[in-house]
Amino acid sequence: MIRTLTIEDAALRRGGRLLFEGVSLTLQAGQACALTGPNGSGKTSLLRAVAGLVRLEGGAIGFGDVDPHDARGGGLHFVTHADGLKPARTAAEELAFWSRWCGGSEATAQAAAEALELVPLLRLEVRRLSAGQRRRLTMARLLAAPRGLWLLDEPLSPLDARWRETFGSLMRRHLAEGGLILAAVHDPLPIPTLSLELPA
Amino acid sequence: MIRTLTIEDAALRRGGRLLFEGVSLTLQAGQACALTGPNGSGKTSLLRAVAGLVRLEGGAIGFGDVDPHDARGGGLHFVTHADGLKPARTAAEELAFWSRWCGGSEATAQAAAEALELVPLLRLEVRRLSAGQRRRLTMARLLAAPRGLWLLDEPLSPLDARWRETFGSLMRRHLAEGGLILAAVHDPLPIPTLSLELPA
Amino acid sequence: MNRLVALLARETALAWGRGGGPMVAVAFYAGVATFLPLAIGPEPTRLAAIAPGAAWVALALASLLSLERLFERDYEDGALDQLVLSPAPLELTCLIKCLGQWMANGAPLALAAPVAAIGLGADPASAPLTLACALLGGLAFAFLGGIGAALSLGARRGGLLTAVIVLPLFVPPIIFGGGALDAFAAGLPWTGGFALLGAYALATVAVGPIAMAAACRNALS
Amino acid sequence: MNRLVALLARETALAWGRGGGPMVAVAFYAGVATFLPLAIGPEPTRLAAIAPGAAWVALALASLLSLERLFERDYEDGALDQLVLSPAPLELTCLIKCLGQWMANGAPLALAAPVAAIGLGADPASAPLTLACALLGGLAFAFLGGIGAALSLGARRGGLLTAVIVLPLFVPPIIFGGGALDAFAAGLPWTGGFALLGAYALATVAVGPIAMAAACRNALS
Amino acid sequence: MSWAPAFLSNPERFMAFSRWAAPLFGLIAVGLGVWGLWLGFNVPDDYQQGQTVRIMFIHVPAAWICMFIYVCLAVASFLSLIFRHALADAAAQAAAPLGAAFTFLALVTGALWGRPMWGAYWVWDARLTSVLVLFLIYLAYIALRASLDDETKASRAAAILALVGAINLPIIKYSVEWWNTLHQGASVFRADGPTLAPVFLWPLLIMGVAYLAAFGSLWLVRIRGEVWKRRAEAAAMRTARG
Ligand code: HEM
Ligand SMILES: Nc1ncnc2c1ncn2[C@@H]1O[C@H](COP(=O)(O)OP(=O)(O)OP(=O)(O)O)[C@@H](O)[C@H]1O
Ligand SMILES: Nc1ncnc2c1ncn2[C@@H]1O[C@H](COP(=O)(O)OP(=O)(O)OP(=O)(O)O)[C@@H](O)[C@H]1O
Ligand SMILES: [Mg+2]
Ligand SMILES: [Mg+2]
Repeated sequence: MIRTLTIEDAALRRGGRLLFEGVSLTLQAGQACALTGPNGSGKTSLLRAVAGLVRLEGGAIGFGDVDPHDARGGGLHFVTHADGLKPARTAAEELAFWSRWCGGSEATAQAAAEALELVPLLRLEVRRLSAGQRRRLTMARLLAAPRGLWLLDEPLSPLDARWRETFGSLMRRHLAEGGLILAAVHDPLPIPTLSLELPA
Repeated sequence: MIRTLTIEDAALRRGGRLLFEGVSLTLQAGQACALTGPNGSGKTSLLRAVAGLVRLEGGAIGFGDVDPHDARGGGLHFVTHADGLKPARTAAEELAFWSRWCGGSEATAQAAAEALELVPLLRLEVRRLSAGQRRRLTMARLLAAPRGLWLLDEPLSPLDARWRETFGSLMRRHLAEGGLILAAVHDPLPIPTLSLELPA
Repeated sequence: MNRLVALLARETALAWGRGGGPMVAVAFYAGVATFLPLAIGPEPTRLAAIAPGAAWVALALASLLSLERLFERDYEDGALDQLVLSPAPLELTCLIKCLGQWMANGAPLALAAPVAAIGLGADPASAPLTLACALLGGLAFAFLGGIGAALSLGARRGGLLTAVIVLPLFVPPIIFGGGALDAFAAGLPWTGGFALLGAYALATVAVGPIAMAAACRNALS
Repeated sequence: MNRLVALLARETALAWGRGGGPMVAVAFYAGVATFLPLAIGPEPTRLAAIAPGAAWVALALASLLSLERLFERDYEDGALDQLVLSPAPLELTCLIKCLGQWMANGAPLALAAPVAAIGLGADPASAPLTLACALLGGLAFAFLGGIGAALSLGARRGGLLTAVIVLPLFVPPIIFGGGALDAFAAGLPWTGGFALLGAYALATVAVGPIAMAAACRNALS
Repeated sequence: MSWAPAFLSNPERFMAFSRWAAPLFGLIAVGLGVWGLWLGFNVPDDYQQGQTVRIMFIHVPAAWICMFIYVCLAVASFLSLIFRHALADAAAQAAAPLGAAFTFLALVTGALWGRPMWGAYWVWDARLTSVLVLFLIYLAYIALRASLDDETKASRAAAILALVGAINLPIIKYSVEWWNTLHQGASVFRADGPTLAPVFLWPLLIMGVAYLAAFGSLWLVRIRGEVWKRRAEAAAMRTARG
């Protein structure tokens, strides 16, 4: 399991423009970091770089003693707007698939659905879910398959006050169990965090 | 132009479940209303009902002396998560099309792009835009084609602090010009609003 | 008016990207024209006899397979909501969508059809009729396909359903067009079948948008 | 292993919903078998001669037109990101995706091919060979189509690119399979063409996933 | 809908009417059917068709009725689409499988007849193909209804399809005139009167009425079943919401 995340002097270029350079961060087990910055500053891109989906222009990303290849292949969760859920499939089908894909079992998927109060929604097609319900469905795989590092992209925005609260306590539990969180946000998270601000 | 919105004793059913009933609201020119409520309470569905995209189970929606058919055919703007932008087309193409579709001209589209600082992004494909940039592109049609009533679904969530501010002032200007705003939100808007809360 | 022109341009561009356009048409018929002799053996008489018919069937099948998603994407990404919220009547919008599809897919395929038929050995004199049939037939296929696509919005097994709905409706134009081509080849009067094809195409263009608009409204509500 | 089985099930279900499945195959071939006689005239000898070849070409076209979007949807909605972030090597994931596509589209089409051919008047004795060719050919088409679909990710005019990349690669299996069927019908030795078809199909299954995975990684980064 | 018969627009009265009408139509169907078949099997052999002419008395009325049912389906669909009338929708839903069944009968008897007459069970001519298309449209109607979860959406989508599919009816009817097909032209319902010999005409007409009554009876029964099912569902929904 990932116990450390280090970003050293990272620089990222997109479409010819240098988004940022010299960004560094060290995150230890039990720590969360709020990644802030104006629109287009590269928050999502940095998360994607940590997930290995885009390549840094300079600098390095390390996961302590975990091999980067293993870290990205099953050591972290990446939750973004583009949730990959198919509108025409039912919530139950999507939850079952993604939790199995992430290494969870039927039982953990069921437990996640219960924790996120998705059970009455499972028979609905994804397209019928409200924005907050859909986000909860995306989040269910965080619980269904435990992984060390959570990369979250604006995780709380479509949730109502109660669910922000609940999700805050889920994040606290994850940290207490030695997890790490790196979350791109515009509003502060309901947990204590380090902070990393990208320049405009 | 729409100068009044009245919702009388509205009830809405989705998939056999009664989401709400007895919801009423009167909105006059220059007023905004924040529509709140927990996830799944029917905020988006109510906005869709006002836009005429779904049918109420009971009650009525009126637009003052504007015929509902005209009001929905060109009297209001409806901005939601599902923005209808095609990832593979460029921002310029999408902006040009949607502003023409809403009745704007090339000049107004250009002005909107400038007001929302989209000009340097126009040559990018929509899929490359950051979440906030994409939301700004969606919003551009609010400015490109002036319409009386704005129906906004969580308009500010992906925007950064500066753009929330800017968008607040755009909303204030719209209200000052006699416009109406009905916005489903989880966080308060940066403008004075009436408020309508849907029960869980 | 302005907005409908814009819509036509957009739909054509999208359909083009979605797998249409002149190059695809050429590639498709080049495929048919190469594959068919390869697959059934190159005896010229055999080929010439079936050439116009084969080109004609290929057109129907190509239309079927590309039309399926005419409304689905717009339905799922919210564009359909925006298209509905407009002074333009939804019927007209649907008409333009199908027309765009036809311009990006049907028309290039139609232009390539006589070439493919002649390449397979059909009588060059039949080229104008093949082209005219393909143009009209493509129009009918586009509008019928649009109806199927709109009706199966939000359904389970949407693709299958579209095929099941659309295939029977494709049969009459196939019969009319095939009959006209066959009659022409045999030196018989062919105007009857051709006129019926034209009438059918016009009927679908007239009725199709109404059905599509009703189906779209129904799916959204 | 577990996750790959889950992926296979999902891909099959999606391809099925996207316009695949046994019913669509039946509908598609019913279309071919109905349209062809209507379009080229119902003389039995003419039909019987082209029946296996027509079924075979129809298979290639159906694969071509349904494969285009194999990766596009997952790419645009973010599912591909999630598929990459997994202990399963991306090559295997791509292989499973193509296999799912083949199971939902290719295999049912292959099963229906001999029926359609016989319905058009082909010699029933050719049914096993038609089926075997269609199964192997479908596999080759699915993996070739997958390569095209992955390569055209993120490119403007994706559909066009797929067709242009993939069509030439479709030619060899068409030749091999058509040759085998033709030789069989003529009572000549057909094993040569069939063996080549099998070898080609295996080669695409072996090489295809590597190319697809590289193309997907490239599109994402 | 003032012009529509009151019993059609009022479920209560429809139920009262159909309670006695359905069995009555059933009796008529059986009675006329037996009579018509008896007459039909005692006609002299046709000079051309011989024995096989007797298939006519099953085939031809089936072919008529399957088109008639489609007209009923289309009218009911129109009423349910425009007036959102639940009973019309139930009627449309009830008619489709019956139409498919009668079309199937026409196809099978026609194919059996075709073997001795034309030397093949099936040829791809316009008349035969357009009847096959009718069959497929019935199936498409049933499939579309079944694959949309939302009841009202399903019924409206299916109604639109039924109306679009009506384009096939004139094609079936005139296919024999527009193409020189193997199938013979109309000889009963002609502008200048029937050209069929009375020995054949009478049993044919009797069988036609028998088929009509059979359809009427089955249709009413199925609509009643549909009404009951919907009432039960509505009741279940009410109790579920408490
Ligand atoms: C599957 C094959 C067949 C189909 C689908 C079919 C279909 C039909 C249809 C739809 C009609 C009604 C025509 C109308 O009302 O205008 C009809 C009538 C008739 N069919 Fe067939 N038919 C088939 C085979 C045959 C065969 C093999 C024969 C015998 C030669 C035959 C003889 C007739 C006759 C005599 C009529 C009555 C025409 C009239 O008096 O109006 N049919 N058939
Ligand atoms: N392929 C590309 N070509 C050109 N520019 C690109 C490309 N991909 C991304 N960009 C640009 O990179 C920038 C960073 O985008 P990113 O999504 O990382 O921002 P963000 O910080 O997440 O913003 P937001 O708060 O709006 O979500 C944006 O300005 C975007 O337009
Ligand atoms: N066709 C349908 N069948 C069943 N349930 C449906 C259907 N459409 C919507 N719903 C349900 O209706 C409810 C209202 O959804 P809506 O999107 O209006 O909520 P919302 O208030 O906007 O929530 P959020 O804050 O999460 O955006 C949800 O519980 C959703 O699951
Ligand atoms: Mg972002
Ligand atoms: Mg909402």
